[in-house]
Amino acid sequence: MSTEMTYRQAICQGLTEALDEDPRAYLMGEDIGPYGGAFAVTQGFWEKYGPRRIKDSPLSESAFVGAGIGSAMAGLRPIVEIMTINFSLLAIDQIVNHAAKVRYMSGDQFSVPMIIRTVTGAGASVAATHSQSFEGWYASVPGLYVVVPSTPEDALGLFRSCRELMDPVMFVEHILLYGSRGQVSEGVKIPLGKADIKKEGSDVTIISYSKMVQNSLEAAAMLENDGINAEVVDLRTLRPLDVETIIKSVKKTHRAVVVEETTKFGGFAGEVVSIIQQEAFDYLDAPVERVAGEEVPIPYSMPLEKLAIPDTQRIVSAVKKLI
Amino acid sequence: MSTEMTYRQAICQGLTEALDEDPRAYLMGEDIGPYGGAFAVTQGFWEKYGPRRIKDSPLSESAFVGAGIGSAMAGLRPIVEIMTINFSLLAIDQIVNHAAKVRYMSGDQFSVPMIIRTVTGAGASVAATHSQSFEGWYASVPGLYVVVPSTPEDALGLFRSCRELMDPVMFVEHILLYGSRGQVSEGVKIPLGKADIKKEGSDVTIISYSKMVQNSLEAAAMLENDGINAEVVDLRTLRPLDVETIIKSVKKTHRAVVVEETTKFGGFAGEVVSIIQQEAFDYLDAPVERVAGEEVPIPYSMPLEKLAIPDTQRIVSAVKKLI
Amino acid sequence: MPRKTTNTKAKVADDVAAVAESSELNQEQLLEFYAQMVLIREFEKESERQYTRGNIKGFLHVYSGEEAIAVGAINVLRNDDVVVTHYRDHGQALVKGIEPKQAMAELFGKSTGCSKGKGGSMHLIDADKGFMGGYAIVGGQLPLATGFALASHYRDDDKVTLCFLGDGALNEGEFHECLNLAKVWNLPIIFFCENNLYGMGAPAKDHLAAPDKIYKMSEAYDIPGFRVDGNDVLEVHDLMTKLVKQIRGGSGPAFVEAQTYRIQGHSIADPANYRPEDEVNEWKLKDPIPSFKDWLLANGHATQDIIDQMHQTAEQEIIEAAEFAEQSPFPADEELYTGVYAE
Amino acid sequence: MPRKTTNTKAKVADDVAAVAESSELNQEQLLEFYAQMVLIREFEKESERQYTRGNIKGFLHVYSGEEAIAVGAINVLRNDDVVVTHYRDHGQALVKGIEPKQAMAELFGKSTGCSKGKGGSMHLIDADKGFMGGYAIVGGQLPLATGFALASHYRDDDKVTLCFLGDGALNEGEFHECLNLAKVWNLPIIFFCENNLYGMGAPAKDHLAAPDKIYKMSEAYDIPGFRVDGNDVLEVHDLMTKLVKQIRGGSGPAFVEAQTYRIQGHSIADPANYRPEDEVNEWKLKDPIPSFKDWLLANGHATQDIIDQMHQTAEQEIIEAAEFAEQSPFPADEELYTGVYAE
Ligand SMILES: Cc1ncc(C[n+]2csc(CCOP(=O)(O)OP(=O)(O)O)c2C)c(N)n1
Ligand SMILES: Cc1ncc(C[n+]2csc(CCOP(=O)(O)OP(=O)(O)O)c2C)c(N)n1
Ligand SMILES: [Mg+2]
Ligand SMILES: [Mg+2]
Repeated sequence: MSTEMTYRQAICQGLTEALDEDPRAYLMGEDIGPYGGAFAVTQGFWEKYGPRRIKDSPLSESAFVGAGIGSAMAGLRPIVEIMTINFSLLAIDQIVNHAAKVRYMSGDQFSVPMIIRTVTGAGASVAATHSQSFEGWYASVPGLYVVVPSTPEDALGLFRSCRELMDPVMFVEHILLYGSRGQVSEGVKIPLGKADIKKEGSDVTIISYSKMVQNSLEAAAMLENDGINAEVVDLRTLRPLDVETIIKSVKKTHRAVVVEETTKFGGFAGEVVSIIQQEAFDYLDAPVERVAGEEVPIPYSMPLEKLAIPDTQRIVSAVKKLI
Repeated sequence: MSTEMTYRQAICQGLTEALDEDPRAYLMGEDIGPYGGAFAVTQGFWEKYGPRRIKDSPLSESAFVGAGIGSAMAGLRPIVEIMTINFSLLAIDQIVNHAAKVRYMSGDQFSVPMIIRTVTGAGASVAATHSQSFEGWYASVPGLYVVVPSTPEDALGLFRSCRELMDPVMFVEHILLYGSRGQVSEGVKIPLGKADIKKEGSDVTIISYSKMVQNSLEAAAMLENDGINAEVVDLRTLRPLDVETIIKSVKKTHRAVVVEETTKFGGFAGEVVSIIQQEAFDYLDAPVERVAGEEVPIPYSMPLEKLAIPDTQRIVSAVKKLI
Repeated sequence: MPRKTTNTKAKVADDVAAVAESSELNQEQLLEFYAQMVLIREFEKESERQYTRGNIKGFLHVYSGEEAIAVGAINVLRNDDVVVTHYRDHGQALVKGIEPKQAMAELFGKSTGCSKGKGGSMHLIDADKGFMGGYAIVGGQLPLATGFALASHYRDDDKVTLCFLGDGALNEGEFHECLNLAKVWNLPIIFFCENNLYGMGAPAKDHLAAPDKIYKMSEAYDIPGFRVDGNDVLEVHDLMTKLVKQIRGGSGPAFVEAQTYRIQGHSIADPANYRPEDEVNEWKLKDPIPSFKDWLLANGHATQDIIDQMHQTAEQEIIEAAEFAEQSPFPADEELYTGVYAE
Repeated sequence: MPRKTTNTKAKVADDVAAVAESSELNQEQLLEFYAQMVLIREFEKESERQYTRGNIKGFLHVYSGEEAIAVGAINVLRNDDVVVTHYRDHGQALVKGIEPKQAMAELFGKSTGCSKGKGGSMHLIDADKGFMGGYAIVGGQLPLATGFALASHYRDDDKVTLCFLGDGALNEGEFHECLNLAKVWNLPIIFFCENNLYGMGAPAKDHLAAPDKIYKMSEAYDIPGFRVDGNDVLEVHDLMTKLVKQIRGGSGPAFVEAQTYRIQGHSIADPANYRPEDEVNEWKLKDPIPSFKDWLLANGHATQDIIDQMHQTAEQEIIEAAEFAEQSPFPADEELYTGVYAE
């Protein structure tokens, strides 16, 4: 049994389940109350659950994210929304220095069972400060989980698993995916650390996550016309990373392209490349390619913005270069 | 002509020159005044230059770093000290969203000729929140420069170049290097983006920066005893990265180990590995190895901390694995 | 008075002669203020139209209803004084001297925009005019503004920095840090809170511990705080005249709260149905433009003809601005890579 | 009174009988307070010795001179009430119930430390005792503490959260954000500023806009603010008794400033020669331990014998703590990898 729904609806359902099933769960964030959420994910929640469960927070990212952490240490199950990952920089100290470390620093006395939902991505014409993708930074922090779903099914399935974790999760949604639709299987639950082969193939492995999975699938379809059979791996979680699935695929295809939306230099794709060349060195017929953003802040002007971020055509070209 | 001095003295000299030569230059930071700086770099400055040039700032990282940026936009030449890179997380929004982007967002109307000095590194028994190395994050941000000197000569030579830049620099000093000594050539000035071959060799390239260069050199000396001739490349700046020197060396040695102090997963070393396997794919006799920190917050307890961060022996072992 | 909107002077002189009683402003200035307010409103109406037509992308936050603040406050400044503000920046940009053409072209993302199309609506900037920018991270402009003031203090150049922020921004830590810093270093800066009662959908009264005494928040830093009717251009102007003079004289920072109202939603995408109808209606009556018009007429500073003329002039200027924006080219592809670092 | 230091009760009873006049405390409690203050001082003296001997690494920030605050404030709390604090946390940890042995072992980085040696001096934690930790990022503990209070409010469990911060931390944005949040949500929390006049080498008077009225900073959030003599354990206790009762009753947050003085430098590495000698001498006279002793003697609550005994007991306990720490093993190598995530 499955139902079609949007990415937004899938997340909304995950949140609803959390609130309905767990009295310790509450939501906190800016404009998640009467406004219904900047991306309308929590529309109607305020009316349904009221201010105790839906904490509409002042513009104080450091304070409310940190308060979420403290309340998790005290045994609650906060689901905190940072309106976009750009603004998470104002709370990153709390996330990195407290959420991620307090279990360890306390000698395992505290758990931080908190989900931080936030929104990543460019392409919405909202200029440099509002178009960034910091999930790669969070993925480098021991103590955190980083989840980056690309479909409604993955979003709900992963969210359900996140609720069972006793450690903090960065649950990173993509600004351009909310309206995308897909089938969601009843009762779906997807463990963290399991990548998904979104399309099987034999000639090359395209590895990506979040919105870039869509582009990768489009690229694979275009490549099909040229007789190139690409496998598309959706990482789904950056930390933990499913090294096994990546390596298995590359050992089969002997070629890999890693696709990432943010700027290339110093990005997360470098980690994936490093692991591939380490674990599948003898299987590689060509260097692992990276397709990623240009080394610029994201410009507002639409034609320029389009040039700044990777698109389907660039993935196609990168694959063709390899083969 | 050269003089022996410590890393601390070299930086102190760079600062003194800036203040003496450029009336627009001023220092700002926590406890850089009467206290003389947390690492005693600005000892005596307050007495010599007074409060106009030495702005001893309240504990307000976001405000004073942002104020530094604004004053640079207005034409001054701020040299701002963030006591350690750990605390830079409280100012990272200002650095990433304003210092790095305002030139671009304004259509090239503003320059931000600012040097942010800060201190990275573990190994000082100051526990998880005070032992991090975020320079790799900054290196991924277009609009910034990231400088990571390993010797007194490099520190002074690079600092002098930084003063000529019209864009923001993260000048990242290492907590354990302040007392290290070295010869400093008179008038030394080192351009950004030029790596330094700290030791020539033919069998393997060890690539690192900051304190890990010391360990790499020690490792090279130990390897010498086993008849392995390692070349040690000191990156000196992470952004821009001197790809040419790295690739030239690897094409010569056919093997590379990248050494980084922070945790491996998602670290900057991944970028270096990616570039090497891209640019020197056909020259590599083995996968590029990474030696980096364990995937844990840094523990306080000394014996554990030692295990958490890379040391000379681990570099030696990594090289031997390759050969 | 950095910007001259129209040549209202000549037109008015014959009809009305008296100088404004309630302020030091002469008639020419009063009419100039009105013209500026109308120009802003027309600019915003046009930008909403152009957004609907798809010529403006991303976020669009209009200033309609808040015009009296920009006009009353910024006209007190010298050309070389500094304004730093948030993303709701169109009105302030126009008053500080950015031409409607360049502002509109920026909203269109065109190469002729004041920021070459790279910044967009939230990042109007013209350094030569002392309009040092709109910034889109809430509260993020405060440290920058503090830095401009610090530079003035360092150079002893007698410039004043005027930093706008919203009621929502009051809750960010930077507000606290910057007011303290500005006082500790005695910087020449005015922090000016445009309290339009909402930050996005969040009523200030629910998110501020003491919403009724915002202007007193500065007491914690020993900074004098003032409250003013943000829909009364003359009241804003009077207060600012006094403050700018003091600050230029070295008095150190000041804080102002001006109550006003966002006529539209937070951004054009926001229907703002979280606001009680009564409240919206009540504030409609306080719209600063008709109020000021009535005052001008009642006090004999203008005739209906003059008013009508000013509206026409503004409409015309905005139509031209939109045409200019429309006809301007997008940035060339190479522009993607320029301006990341100094050449 | 979470911690019982010694069995002073028996020993004292015969000698002195009266109950303290100036407070609701009985004699047993008064002597207990004194014993705790002495215990903290001895702990700090020992930790300095051990630092010099190389058994303690990294940063060591001692609490000497500030004992009256921890003892006066924390003894008001219930066992299940919450304390959250900064890195200068030894004194508070001991009063909230962490045993000197476990605290000292933590300073030594031993596996028997309260945080298994992984946190060190700046991160003493014992969740069972309601001592939710010292945190080393200045100001960073405030959001966490706000979260503990939020949890109590959410559950309606009537716990009170006591959050300590230094005068330096007042300048961080979190101070502002958290006070506002605590008030807006009416949380059961006391923000307690230990104003020891310096943040590292920085005099509060140079870094705060209004250093003479710190306790009034909370007015901006409509939170009542109080000032108390931080070297007078009974004054601290009196105020806290009143506040904790109110807050447990649902009054919402409070703010306290207690003036005190760091007898030593910021950390053991700091000779603190930026402080005027006069000032240091003046504060030596206000040392809370001799002052309280004199008061106890003068008011007949103790005899010199009892006092001496208490000092001896404390010394002995600390010697044992140091021995325990010294003899405890370092964490096993595998411990490096445990506790990063839940098992
Ligand atoms: C740090 C940060 N958090 C959240 C946002 C999203 N956001 C943009 S504007 C806004 C409301 C700000 O309200 P206010 O300061 O009152 O200004 P107004 O829009 O009313 O002029 C919010 C929440 C942001 N841009 N930056
Ligand atoms: C965010 C941050 N900035 C700087 C530091 C370095 N630092 C540690 S303690 C301290 C002084 C804090 O002073 P105060 O809050 O008055 O506490 P006290 O040490 O006097 O008890 C500083 C600057 C830090 N740990 N965290
Ligand atoms: Mg507002
Ligand atoms: Mg202090």
